[in-house]
Amino acid sequence: MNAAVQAGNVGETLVFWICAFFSVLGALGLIVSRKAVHSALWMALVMINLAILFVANSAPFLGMAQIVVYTGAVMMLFLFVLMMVGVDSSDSLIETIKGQRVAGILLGIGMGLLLVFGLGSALTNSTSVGLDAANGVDKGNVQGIAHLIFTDYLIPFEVTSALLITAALGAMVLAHRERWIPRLTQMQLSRARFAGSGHPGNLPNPGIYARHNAVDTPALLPDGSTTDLSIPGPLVARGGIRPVDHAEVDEVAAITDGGQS
Amino acid sequence: MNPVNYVILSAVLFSIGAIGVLVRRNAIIVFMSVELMLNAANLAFVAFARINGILSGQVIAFFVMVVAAAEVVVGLAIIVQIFRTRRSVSIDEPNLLKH
Amino acid sequence: MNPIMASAPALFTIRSVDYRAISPVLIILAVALVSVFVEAFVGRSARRPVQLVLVFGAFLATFIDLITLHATRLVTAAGSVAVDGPALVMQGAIILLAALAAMLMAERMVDPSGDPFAARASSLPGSVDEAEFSARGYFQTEVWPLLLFSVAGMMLFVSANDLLLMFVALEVMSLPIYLMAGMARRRRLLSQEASLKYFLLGAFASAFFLYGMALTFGFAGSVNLGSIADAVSAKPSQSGLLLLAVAMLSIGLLFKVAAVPFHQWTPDAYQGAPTAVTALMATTVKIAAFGALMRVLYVAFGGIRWDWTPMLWIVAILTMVVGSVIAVTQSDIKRMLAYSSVAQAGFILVGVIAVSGKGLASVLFYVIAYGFATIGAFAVVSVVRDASGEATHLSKWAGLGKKSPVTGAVLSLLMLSFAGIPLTSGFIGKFAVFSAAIANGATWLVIVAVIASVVSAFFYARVIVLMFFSEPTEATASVVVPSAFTTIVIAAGATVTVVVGIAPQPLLDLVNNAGLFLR
Amino acid sequence: MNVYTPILILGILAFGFAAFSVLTASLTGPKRYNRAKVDAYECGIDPTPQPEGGGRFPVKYYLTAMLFIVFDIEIVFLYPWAVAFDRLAFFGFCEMVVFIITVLVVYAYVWRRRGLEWD
Repeated sequence: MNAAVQAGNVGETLVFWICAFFSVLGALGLIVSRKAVHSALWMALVMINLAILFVANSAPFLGMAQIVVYTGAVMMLFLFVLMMVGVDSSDSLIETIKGQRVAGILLGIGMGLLLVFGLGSALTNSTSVGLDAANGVDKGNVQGIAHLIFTDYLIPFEVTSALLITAALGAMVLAHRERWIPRLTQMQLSRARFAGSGHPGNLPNPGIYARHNAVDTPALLPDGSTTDLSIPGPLVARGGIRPVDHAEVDEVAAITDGGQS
Repeated sequence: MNPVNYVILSAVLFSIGAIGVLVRRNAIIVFMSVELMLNAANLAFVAFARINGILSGQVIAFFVMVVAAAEVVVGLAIIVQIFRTRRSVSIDEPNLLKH
Repeated sequence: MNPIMASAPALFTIRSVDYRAISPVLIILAVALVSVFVEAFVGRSARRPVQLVLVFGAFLATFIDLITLHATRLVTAAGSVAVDGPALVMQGAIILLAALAAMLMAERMVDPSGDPFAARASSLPGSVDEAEFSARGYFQTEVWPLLLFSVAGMMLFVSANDLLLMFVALEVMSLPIYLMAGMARRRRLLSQEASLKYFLLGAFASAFFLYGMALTFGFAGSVNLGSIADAVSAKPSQSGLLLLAVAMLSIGLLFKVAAVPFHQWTPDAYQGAPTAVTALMATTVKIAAFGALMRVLYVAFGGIRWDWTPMLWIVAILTMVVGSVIAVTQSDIKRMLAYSSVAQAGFILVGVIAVSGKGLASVLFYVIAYGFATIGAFAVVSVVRDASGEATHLSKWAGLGKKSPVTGAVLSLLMLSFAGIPLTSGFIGKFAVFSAAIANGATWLVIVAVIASVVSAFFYARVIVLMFFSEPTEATASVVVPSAFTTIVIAAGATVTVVVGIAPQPLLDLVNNAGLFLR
Repeated sequence: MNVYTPILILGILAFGFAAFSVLTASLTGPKRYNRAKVDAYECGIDPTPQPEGGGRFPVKYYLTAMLFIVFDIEIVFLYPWAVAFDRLAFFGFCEMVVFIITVLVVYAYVWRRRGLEWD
């Protein structure tokens, strides 16, 4: 990029305002959504827009990393957790104090105004150097970043591995339930199946009727009788078995016989 | 296009995130608001890297991403654990931590 | 020769790292890795003894290493690590206190069912799974590598001379503690909530720290503390940006030291976490956080101290007053100790405000004295039990001193030290901090501090009165006889409190010879 | 023309296509709503209610996702290292080896504790 691109760049201005609009919209959506899932989707919107803004700020590598690490991995994890704890989770974990909400909003807006105007006035006269020179030193953005990571920021880089280990340990400790009974082998399982008095093979398929194609109707066996064994357990527990209309069964039998003879 | 605008945008996003933390009660939404604040800080780093013409701002933002991802793993593990416990246990200590 | 090789670009210049100087951290990190390895490959029954040998061996080796390094004063690794007097003193204190906290974590005698941690944190409380694991005598041995990582993070936190490394170290220190706080064996739901709250507010605080770091980078073009100091003295024109940066960074660090109004997590986290972990949070984390706070404020922003000291005045006054006043109303000993630690943070801030070598030395003295007394107090709390576990409600402590005079006497001694009564280490600490502040003209602040310590003496005295001047009832808890582990911790806490109280000179010499922060 | 215009055009195109599809569907499609249409469908019978107070949550998916993130980050570090490998010399190689070994230790832990098994 050259200086002319930097100075009066209509394209960048447009990209900035569009992305700024969407990221602020997403951020507001994140905090006002009633359901956590909607918040997560708004959050993903913010992150994608920020990735575009990173690229627009001569940080292509960071933009990609943002997509890969944040949008790809972190938001996915958030969504996994939301699916697990229930999509419409709204659990109050912080004690409600009267007026806390209003106080929080006022405090946040106050801080925001202080930041925006403080930064605005402090930075009005600042000029932008641009990253062309810095990226040029090592002939490329990624090369320059690699240079810094592996020389100046060597210690933080190696120490982040401690963070990764902690994270994996934490995930295992809190979420993994190691089995304490050895897993049954195929042979043991099949022995157990035939040793008991249960039904060793497959249970009959659900009943098939032209009029009533449903799992809650007992199946019709080849000999013309019906069996309740085809009904799924949860339906039996709920008492959801539909009684067999024997007139229908006879009718079916009559039709079949009539066709044959 | 003045790059200072990016810094202002980051301040706005940071404040919205802070409001989310202060106002919302759902642990997951609070946590996402914190992530928003970290992202806002990253935007500030990237913008300042360009304003100052120093690449290390981008490297710092990169480290922040990595650290934040590790933090997310730990935080969500804690949240999952507490949700599982609450779902399955008849809460015998209903008046938990107060204030 | 290969033409491709011939055109290879110039190599990057490698920054030299003085591995000898940072060897204490490296030892702990290496042993932590070995400890994870042990978790992977050593059989379940052998893990605990192996881990204990590793952990205490690592602490011993590191402490010896620190002693041999005591005269080192240098900045290394591209200016990101400062190995100087204050850092070494704090690292030594962190190692000693972490070793004591590790003893509390290893204690198996006070709880009939095992150590203070859940047999398996991933099992649901009250499930068959959990009962099965407890009955088999299994332990969650992952706490040991977590402890080591956390200690490595603390040691790096106090010697980081670069905001990025400080941020990474902050997370390395905090993440394991968030995890361990939620792993209590008893009252698990309470513990998990403590963990969640500590985590959320800690992450919130680190976001503030990070934004402050971004603004600092915007101001100075670097996050190295020395370069920031240069920029601060070179261009005072952008002071608005700089002030915002200092404020944000301070908020992040003040969260960790539990200063008002950033203290909300303290009582919940202290109460819900396993007492051994609470002891770790109240002592080592506090030392590390004060070390980092002072390094940032003194080294990077010492040039504009007149801008940030007023802010710190307000925070210090609020912290002392709110902490002391709310502590009076508490009915749970762990919550009371939590608010007491808030109030103590206020007293320590008085020393930070002095912004002088004397102030730095007095703060070092105070945090060490306070750390030993606190860990002793939490050890006492862990042995006072009834059928449901630790008896933390104060009503169960009525007459305890008559039932178990030695325990009562030790706790009373520690309480007197917290209150700053002469002949205890707490008195010398308060005296050092207050005189450093007065020498710097903060007389009014010291007057407020003295009033606050009088108020705080009330609730410390209340515990003593409750233990010795009321009759034991049916509900009074009993003192369980612990193993050598907890006994050592209680003895160490009491001994240091008395010895430093009567003969403070060696410790005073140590902190005074530590000198100033390097940059 | 400058570098951002293609991105902008692409964005407008994508947005326009999405808006067009949604609008066309809602304008031209028939609108016949009844109760059965919005109900959850499960083989022609009343839907089975989800377990309320109990039930197990499939934590293993989550564990896999979390471990994925850990190794994802490792890869993200490998990329700049690989790009600048020729200029990092042997020391840079050692740095990365140390990093990978440390992360491998936790991999060994996860593997030995059967965190990777799917049962």
